[in-house]
Amino acid sequence: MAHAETDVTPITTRTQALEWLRQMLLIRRFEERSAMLYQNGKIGGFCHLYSGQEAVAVGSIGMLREDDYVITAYRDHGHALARGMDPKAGMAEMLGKAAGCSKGKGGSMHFFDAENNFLGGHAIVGSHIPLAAGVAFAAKYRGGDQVCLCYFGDGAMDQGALHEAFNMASLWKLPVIYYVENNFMSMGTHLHRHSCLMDLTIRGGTAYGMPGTAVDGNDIEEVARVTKEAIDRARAGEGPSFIEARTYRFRGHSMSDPMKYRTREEAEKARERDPIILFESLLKERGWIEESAIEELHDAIKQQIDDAIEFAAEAPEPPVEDLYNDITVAPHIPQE
Amino acid sequence: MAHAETDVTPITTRTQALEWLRQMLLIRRFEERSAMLYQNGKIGGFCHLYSGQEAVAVGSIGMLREDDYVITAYRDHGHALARGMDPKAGMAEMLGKAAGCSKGKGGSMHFFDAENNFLGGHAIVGSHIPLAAGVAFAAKYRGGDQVCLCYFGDGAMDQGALHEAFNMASLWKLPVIYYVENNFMSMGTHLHRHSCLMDLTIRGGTAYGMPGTAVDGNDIEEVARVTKEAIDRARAGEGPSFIEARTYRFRGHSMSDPMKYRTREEAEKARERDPIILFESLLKERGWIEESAIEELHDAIKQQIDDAIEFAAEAPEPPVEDLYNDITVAPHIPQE
Amino acid sequence: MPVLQYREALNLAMSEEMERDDRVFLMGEEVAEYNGAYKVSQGMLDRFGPRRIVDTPISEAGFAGIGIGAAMVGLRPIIEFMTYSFSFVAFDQIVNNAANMRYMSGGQFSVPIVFRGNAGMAGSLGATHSHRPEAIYAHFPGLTVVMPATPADAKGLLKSSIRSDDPIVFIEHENLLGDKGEVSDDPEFLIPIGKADVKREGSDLTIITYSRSVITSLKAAEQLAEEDGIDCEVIDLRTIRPLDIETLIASITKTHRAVIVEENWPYCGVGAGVADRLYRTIFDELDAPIGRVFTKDAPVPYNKAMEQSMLPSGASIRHEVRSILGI
Amino acid sequence: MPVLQYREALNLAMSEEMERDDRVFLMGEEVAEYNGAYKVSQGMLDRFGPRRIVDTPISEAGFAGIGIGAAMVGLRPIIEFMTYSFSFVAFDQIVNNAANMRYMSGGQFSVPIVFRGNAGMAGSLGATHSHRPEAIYAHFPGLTVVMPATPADAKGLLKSSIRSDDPIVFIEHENLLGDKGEVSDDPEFLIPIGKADVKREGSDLTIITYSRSVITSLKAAEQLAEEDGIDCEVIDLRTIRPLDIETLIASITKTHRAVIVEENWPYCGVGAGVADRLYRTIFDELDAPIGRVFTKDAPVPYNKAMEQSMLPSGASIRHEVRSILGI
Ligand SMILES: Cc1ncc(C[n+]2csc(CCOP(=O)(O)OP(=O)(O)O)c2C)c(N)n1
Ligand SMILES: Cc1ncc(C[n+]2csc(CCOP(=O)(O)OP(=O)(O)O)c2C)c(N)n1
Ligand SMILES: [Mg+2]
Ligand SMILES: [Mg+2]
Repeated sequence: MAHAETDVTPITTRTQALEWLRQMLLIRRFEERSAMLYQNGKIGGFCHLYSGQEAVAVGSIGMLREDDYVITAYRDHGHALARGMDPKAGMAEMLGKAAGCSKGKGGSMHFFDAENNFLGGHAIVGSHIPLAAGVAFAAKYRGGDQVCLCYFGDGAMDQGALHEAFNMASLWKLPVIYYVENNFMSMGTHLHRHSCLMDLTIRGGTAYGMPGTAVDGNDIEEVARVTKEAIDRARAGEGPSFIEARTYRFRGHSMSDPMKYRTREEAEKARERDPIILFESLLKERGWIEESAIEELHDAIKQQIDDAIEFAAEAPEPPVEDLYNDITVAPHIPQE
Repeated sequence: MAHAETDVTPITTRTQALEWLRQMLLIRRFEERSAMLYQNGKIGGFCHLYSGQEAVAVGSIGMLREDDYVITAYRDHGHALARGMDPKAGMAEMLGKAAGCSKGKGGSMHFFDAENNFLGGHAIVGSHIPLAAGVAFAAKYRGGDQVCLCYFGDGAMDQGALHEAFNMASLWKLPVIYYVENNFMSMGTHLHRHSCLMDLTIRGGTAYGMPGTAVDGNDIEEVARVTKEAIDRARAGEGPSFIEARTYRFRGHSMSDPMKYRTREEAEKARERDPIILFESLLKERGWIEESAIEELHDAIKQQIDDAIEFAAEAPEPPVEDLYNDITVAPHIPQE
Repeated sequence: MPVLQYREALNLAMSEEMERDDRVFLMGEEVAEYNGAYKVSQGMLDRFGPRRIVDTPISEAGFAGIGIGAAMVGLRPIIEFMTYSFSFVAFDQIVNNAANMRYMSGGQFSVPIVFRGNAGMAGSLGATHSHRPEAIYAHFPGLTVVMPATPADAKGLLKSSIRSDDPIVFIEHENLLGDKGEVSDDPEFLIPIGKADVKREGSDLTIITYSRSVITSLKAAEQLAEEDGIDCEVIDLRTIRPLDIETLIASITKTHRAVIVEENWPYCGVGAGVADRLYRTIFDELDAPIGRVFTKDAPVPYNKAMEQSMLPSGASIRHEVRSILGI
Repeated sequence: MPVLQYREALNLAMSEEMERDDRVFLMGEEVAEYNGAYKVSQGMLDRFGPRRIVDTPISEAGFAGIGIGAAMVGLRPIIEFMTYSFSFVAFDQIVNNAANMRYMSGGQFSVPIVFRGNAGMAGSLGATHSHRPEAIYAHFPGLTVVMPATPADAKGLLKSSIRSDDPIVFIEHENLLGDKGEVSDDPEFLIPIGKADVKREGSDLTIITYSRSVITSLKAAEQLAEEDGIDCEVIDLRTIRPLDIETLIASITKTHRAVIVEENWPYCGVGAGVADRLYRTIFDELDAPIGRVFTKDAPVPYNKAMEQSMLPSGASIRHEVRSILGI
């Protein structure tokens, strides 16, 4: 490509783009099947699906190095898979099996994957936001240039923990990138009923002297582009950034949400901006993939998830005695 | 006065101005004598003096109606006295007596005065900020036009409770006025070491879509003027305001603070802007008071505080059995 | 008497008290337009409007504090925690501002507030979402802790809590919300705070319990009666603080043996608190140590079987009763 | 051996461990430039610099969480709460993120962190500033709760806590900070977590206690010996969770009588937790109910005499010991 075209150079290579498409499809399929397993009573507890928001996790985590860190809230399947978690381990966790990514102790809301520097999966709204600052603090303390990417929803903007962490992250110029995935809903409460301002870049950026950038969260390459800027800034020691990715969740808040607050029209219209379809179109336009290859990809992923489910279904339950393991590094002495 | 001079019309009448001077002197004297009593071991616990900041409480509370509400942090003597608390009740509280404003149960950090709608005296940093929103919520709920004035320090800007309360106060347009008394120190930590931004109106105003105004906290009439704007706005149902009063505390954080973080020069220079001296000069310039009358005022206040101390010293200790009283409205059944 | 679900009984209690007293309002996450995350406030927005049924942001410390402030100046808020596990981010507000306000102000400002919501191990919710906070709140003088086990108690106790002039920590159980039972529709049907209830009379041993464990204990008692001829008295504490120790003493003076059944962790929990007080009061009446059935001392796992293994069960209760009886 | 203040012993423990291990750092309000609100970190900023001695804003939930995050990726933070009363705004971080992280991650992420600071009723600080949180934190599996009573224990236990791979709630007492005692200057002087210490041997009755109450109990024991000829054994728990029940059993098997002395509130507190476990373990060894001396069940008032009247005292300990001995 000639240098005159620099401004339209895609942020990604073809290889990476195809990998991103694969990841988005993997996440989508993983969750569609999870929904079915939930309805059949195979998955318990709370289960929050990421469908519709895949471009945010994939496009941003895609810009990280292996030694960087990722942490997120309870809507965590997407981030875990984008970070390289084996879907078998994820699916086994959903079924509460010993082979699960958290040995069956965490469940859907608490995916962890130390090998991929994926630090969970956190279910108390806002409570992991200080942890992310701590991870970034550690990176800086050790003198490295790793960064930490931290995700949360628009509802978490209203938790005090965010406020405290943001102030310190900015004050100490910690290499953390805070990502609000603004799907405009905190459970059944629309942004305009829970947030004093509609522009979250003011609440998360301006308010703390951090750069605050809004991005179309369904446009994976835009997500990647703004993330890269923030990562570069963090690695250069210039401190944290705040990114507001505007997006839409296709499903209910959790599996038990009847979504009475939405019209069918709204939901259908949102599907037109499905980030996967948008990206498939773009890649086809750009000549990076053909329709037939897309179909092959879909099939391969179907197979991969089928395999994951089979693996998970057949995996053994953890022994009940495992209850007392993994509490502390020192032997746990039950206080009974 | 001719209408052409409107823009220099003082915010206050002569009578009110003299009352404000009296209040500032009362607070100053109350605390100077408290410091001595503390050093003599008559006052215990933590004791935080307000000296240097008097213009903030007096100039702002001075704009309230009787049925409005005031709530503050542990540095509370000034606000209580400005709101009309009898210094006898205040001094008796300092000495832990039954005649104290909190029956000797609260102490310096927990002054209360229900008759004057003075809602405390709160010692956990930031924790009363949601209470203020609640008081305003109640006013609005009942359909009245009372407002609540809430004070806290620059250090409290960093507590999560503030963030949560500010968002809801703005979202629900509650009639509350949030006053940060920015003395640039959170105990021994200067603002630039604890706050990500030096301009607190961004952190407290812009960040929550509230008007944010900075004011010279040592200029009592300026304090009154910006407070009046905020009160009018709140009474009109237009919601909360944030005011940053920039000021200086003359004494240490509490009685046990050796103030090693300050040079003598800095402290002396600050004394030149003593809000009491500034106001005395202004009133003299304006011809509202003469030097001799000022001296008489000082003497009268000296006497009033002497009386308060005598009252407090002679007042009886609460009976030890009072330990179990005032816990709940229903009879307290000790779970022993 | 009408048969209602536990959640409907709670709804009825709030609705009746709101009809009666305009100072009462309900505030919390998803209580209004969503009709409650657990449908406890179903229909209340339609009935009482958005002035009195108030949806909040996810700001527990903030809206707990707003409730306390409103209570200080005369309103009577009901603050719903979606679950009590989320009350931990509002902990300071509850144990300091609600619990101490009246005391620190020398009696000038009381805090007539009800914090309510469900708690307990509802099934595969994991360690952060399965807390049982009753012992923690009961530790603090200034708080009253109420935990109903049946629809009728839910109604009568919630009404008394709303009418109380003091801060109440009212803890429901997620797994009881759908339970049905007869509930009086008398708007003056009140159950006094601080009174335990003998849910089953018996002469051999006293089972002391509360909340969901009442149901498990009653079943175990029936089975013990049928299979072993053991006649247990089952006492539902209903209020954790203040403890109705008189009712316990009366029962143990008759049975001389007791087992405490709870969903709480064992160490420094409610069971320990109650046992300690009983030993100090009626040591000589006891023919054996007080038996204990509790949730095992581990965080709560996601895996269903593992979680189930922690909980008091019919089998573990029967086992403990037999062992305290030396059978 | 050098004679050090309790606060100096804490300082020495931290300083030695920081010399030994670059992953250890200290973070909290006023720990650096102010040299500590209670001068525990005196001189540490000069010695270790601002990278490792870190002043924070008043954001306990925030910096507790920062510590936990840093610990998850390999650092070993010491997080100072100016006093533990302020830990209540960080409650969720401690009882959820610190306590459950290793469990929820199936053992992948441990949290080698020490939370430390003083607690207790330090004198006229009022209800919000006089909390004793030990029972509350000890309730949670996943946390370890350590409370030293002497300078030597302060050093040895803090060093062990810093070297521990698990989250430790290390609670000092404000009124002990100035106490002096011999303290080993051996940088390998460690006191194991989970081991109680017999601070005075005796044969008539076992006093079980911890933190400041150890000092009060030892004095009472001397007076009981001199005046009444009663020979009390005094056991300092040192670790509240896990409880060293073996040491208690050994003692009570000898004395057959026990009194627990604590600054905690009585209901669902440490005393109740310990008593309950003892009854269930060695009911038949006990010749009398376990006596209890505790802080009275009321919020802590400002008035000095009233506050003093709540606390365990020499007189109240001696009274309880005599009464348990039936004298
Ligand atoms: C402190 C706390 N309060 C309440 C909840 C219950 N809850 C879980 S998710 C949620 C909504 C969060 O919305 P948002 O942050 O926008 O994230 P999204 O679900 O849209 O991804 C609520 C209220 C919780 N988990 N933690
Ligand atoms: C939650 C909490 N953390 C710490 C403290 C201890 N503390 C009391 S006042 C104070 C400094 C507050 O500074 P600022 O808010 O600026 O108010 P100022 O003292 O200047 O009036 C600190 C750290 C506390 N009381 N509460
Ligand atoms: Mg959302
Ligand atoms: Mg300040």
